[in-house]
Amino acid sequence: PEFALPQVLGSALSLQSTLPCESEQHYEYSGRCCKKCEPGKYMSAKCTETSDSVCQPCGPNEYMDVWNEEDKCLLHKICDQGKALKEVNPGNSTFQRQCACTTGYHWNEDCDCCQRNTICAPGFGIGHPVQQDKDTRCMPCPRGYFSEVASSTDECKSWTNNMLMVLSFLHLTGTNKILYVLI
Amino acid sequence: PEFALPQVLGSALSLQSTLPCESEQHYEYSGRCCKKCEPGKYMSAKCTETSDSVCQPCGPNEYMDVWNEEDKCLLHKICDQGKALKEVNPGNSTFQRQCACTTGYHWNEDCDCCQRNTICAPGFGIGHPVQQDKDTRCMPCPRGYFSEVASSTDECKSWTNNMLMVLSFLHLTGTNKILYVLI
Amino acid sequence: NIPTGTRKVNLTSWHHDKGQANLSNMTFSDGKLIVNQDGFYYLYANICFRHHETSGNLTKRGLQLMVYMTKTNLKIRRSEVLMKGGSTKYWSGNSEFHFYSVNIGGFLKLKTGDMISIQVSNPLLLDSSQEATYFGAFKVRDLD
Amino acid sequence: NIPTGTRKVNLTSWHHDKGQANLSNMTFSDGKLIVNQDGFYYLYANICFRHHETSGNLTKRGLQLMVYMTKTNLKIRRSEVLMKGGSTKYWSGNSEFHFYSVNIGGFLKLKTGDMISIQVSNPLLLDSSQEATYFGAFKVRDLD
Amino acid sequence: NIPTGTRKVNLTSWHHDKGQANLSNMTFSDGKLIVNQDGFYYLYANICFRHHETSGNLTKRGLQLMVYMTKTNLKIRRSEVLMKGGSTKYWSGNSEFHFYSVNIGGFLKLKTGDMISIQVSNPLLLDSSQEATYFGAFKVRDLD
Repeated sequence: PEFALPQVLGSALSLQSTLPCESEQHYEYSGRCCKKCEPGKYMSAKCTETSDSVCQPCGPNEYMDVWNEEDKCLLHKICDQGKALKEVNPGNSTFQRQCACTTGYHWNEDCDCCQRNTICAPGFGIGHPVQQDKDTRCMPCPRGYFSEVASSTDECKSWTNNMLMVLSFLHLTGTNKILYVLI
Repeated sequence: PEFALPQVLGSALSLQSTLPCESEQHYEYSGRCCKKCEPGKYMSAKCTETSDSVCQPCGPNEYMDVWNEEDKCLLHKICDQGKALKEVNPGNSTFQRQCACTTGYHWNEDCDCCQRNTICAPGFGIGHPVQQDKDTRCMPCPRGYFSEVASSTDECKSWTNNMLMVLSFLHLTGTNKILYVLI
Repeated sequence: NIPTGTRKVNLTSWHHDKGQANLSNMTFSDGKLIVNQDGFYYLYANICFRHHETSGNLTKRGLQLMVYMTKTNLKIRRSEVLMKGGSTKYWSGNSEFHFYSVNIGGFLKLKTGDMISIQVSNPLLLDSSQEATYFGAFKVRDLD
Repeated sequence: NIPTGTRKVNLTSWHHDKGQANLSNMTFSDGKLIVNQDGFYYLYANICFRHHETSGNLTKRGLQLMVYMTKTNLKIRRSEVLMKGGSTKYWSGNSEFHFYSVNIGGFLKLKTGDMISIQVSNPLLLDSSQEATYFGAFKVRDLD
Repeated sequence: NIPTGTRKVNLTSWHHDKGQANLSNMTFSDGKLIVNQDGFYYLYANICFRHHETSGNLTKRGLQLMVYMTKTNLKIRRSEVLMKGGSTKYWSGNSEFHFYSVNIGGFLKLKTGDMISIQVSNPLLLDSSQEATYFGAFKVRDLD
């Protein structure tokens, strides 16, 4: 078999218990237990009876984030601006590049694309914490808060700081009727 | 050749006229004339000099409706509800499953899909017999019949039983003008 | 209504020995084709989507009808999309039947133990007849 | 107007030895490719449909542009669709040119005497240039 | 706005040895695959086009999203389209994302020195991830 079955914990004595070679950093090949290549490298040649594995560093735009026996590194994905993606972590030879959707959009696994964030109707505001690349969570405005706009970015505004806004609004327009609101 | 040319009628004497093996139930193989497998079975092994053909029954959801040398049965088709098809005959190991379009639709060979039945315009009624899975045939209403609706299911109605309807209609509305119609 | 944004789904229930399906020198288990011999393989898939008005209305938003062929490499515990294809579609209500097929194919290096599987969007719209939706692989030659 | 619902038509007039067309170890007659050797074959077809406004208006109803590859087995006097592909299309009047191509392909077991043929819907819309509409098969290996 | 009818463009910047890309017994230079051995080859290409509303509006006119595979024969200084595929598309503004993939493939006779290249329309709309847009060829057998 390609890889040996993991030893059952607490297994009884077995006649010739050789330590299993196959592990995160080792592999069995041509009768030897050889070292895999470390993250950031790929295996250009397997070990032989007389020589160890030969590892080469990944090229530009490539990575390998695990100990491996692969004959090539993996290619970094493209943070495609044409799909409204931007790079949030360029990645390196041991870490995969990370992309995220530009503001106002979130990654939709189903269409493999950046979908517009949900717009919260009046009476609702966006929930916290606002997570990048995640759809808006619309929360009904609790008592003492309100939202009169449909928006995918606005929170519910509390009445208090809005009272001043209302006043200033009134002031601006010159009528001096004061809105009495039951809090 | 795979199959012998049919003897030309009235052909002259041929030196060694052996009865042709190839027929609906027989086939020629390894110099012998062997039996094909009957409907409902497939041939898991051809005959040899010393053994006959080996036939196995079709599996579930499979059929074979002829004597054959096939190494597999045929797969029943799917009466795909998602295409407005319903099963009219489940079929069995010797008979293919039959599907038909749900009411109001007919199978269109061109698009391989269930197409809406034609709607007969006012003045036309559906022709008989109404065949399942066939498009409506619209017939102009003959003298003494009429149709005032666009429908894919209604026939032309005869005036007679409609005169009462007209009267009752008038009666209902209380005006007592009687429609004189030239029959 | 048929939800348009159903999650990308792994297709597992394939015939592998009935009708036109065939299997030799590869293993099929749990919807995955498992490679038994290193080599260069030609991989392909054909997926048909369909919708008939008798199945209800599609929501107004557009559909994205996609197929993905994925390779799972157990050694590095990694799944990678090998090939993808599909189209956004606007299947309006006024037509009784909608149909769309996508075909993908490519020549790729596979190793013993690699597992090939198919994912699609909108599985409810799949036309699952054997001539419409199928996938496969054949070995073309050994590795160099 | 160009009727949308023209019957599914068998395409028979293929070049088999001109231009890019090639034929070896198979027979071509009456539009059908005839298999001479049992084996696993890769079968494929590419069909292009097109319409220019100068050819008149298309009827308002949608089109369904389809290709079917069929196997005829004379022994059991049976024809079976091996593969199909295509799409419903809404080619409105306000654009002067419409174009759509469909590609199908698959790896299938064929026996001596099997006959492969192509049917399409809407043959009047076919783009019959050699790089647009073609089909073929090549043997990959013997049966097991 | 993104011009719809941009000229047919030759694609030259392909990976030939990174990720899933592979090259053996053929030469790759300046975006062209060069044949080193006469033979029958299976040629294929898969091209994905996409547009997101954040990249600006597409002009009202329809798009024609096409791929062409071309053979250049230096001896007769001739280029010939071997295969083509694609579709006219009406990507309206009210949907945030549009996607379309086209696949072409065929079995063709190639000679040493023949050069295979890919042209597309609307290169700005290309989805250039490795699983979306790729092309290739593999030799099936020698010439007769």
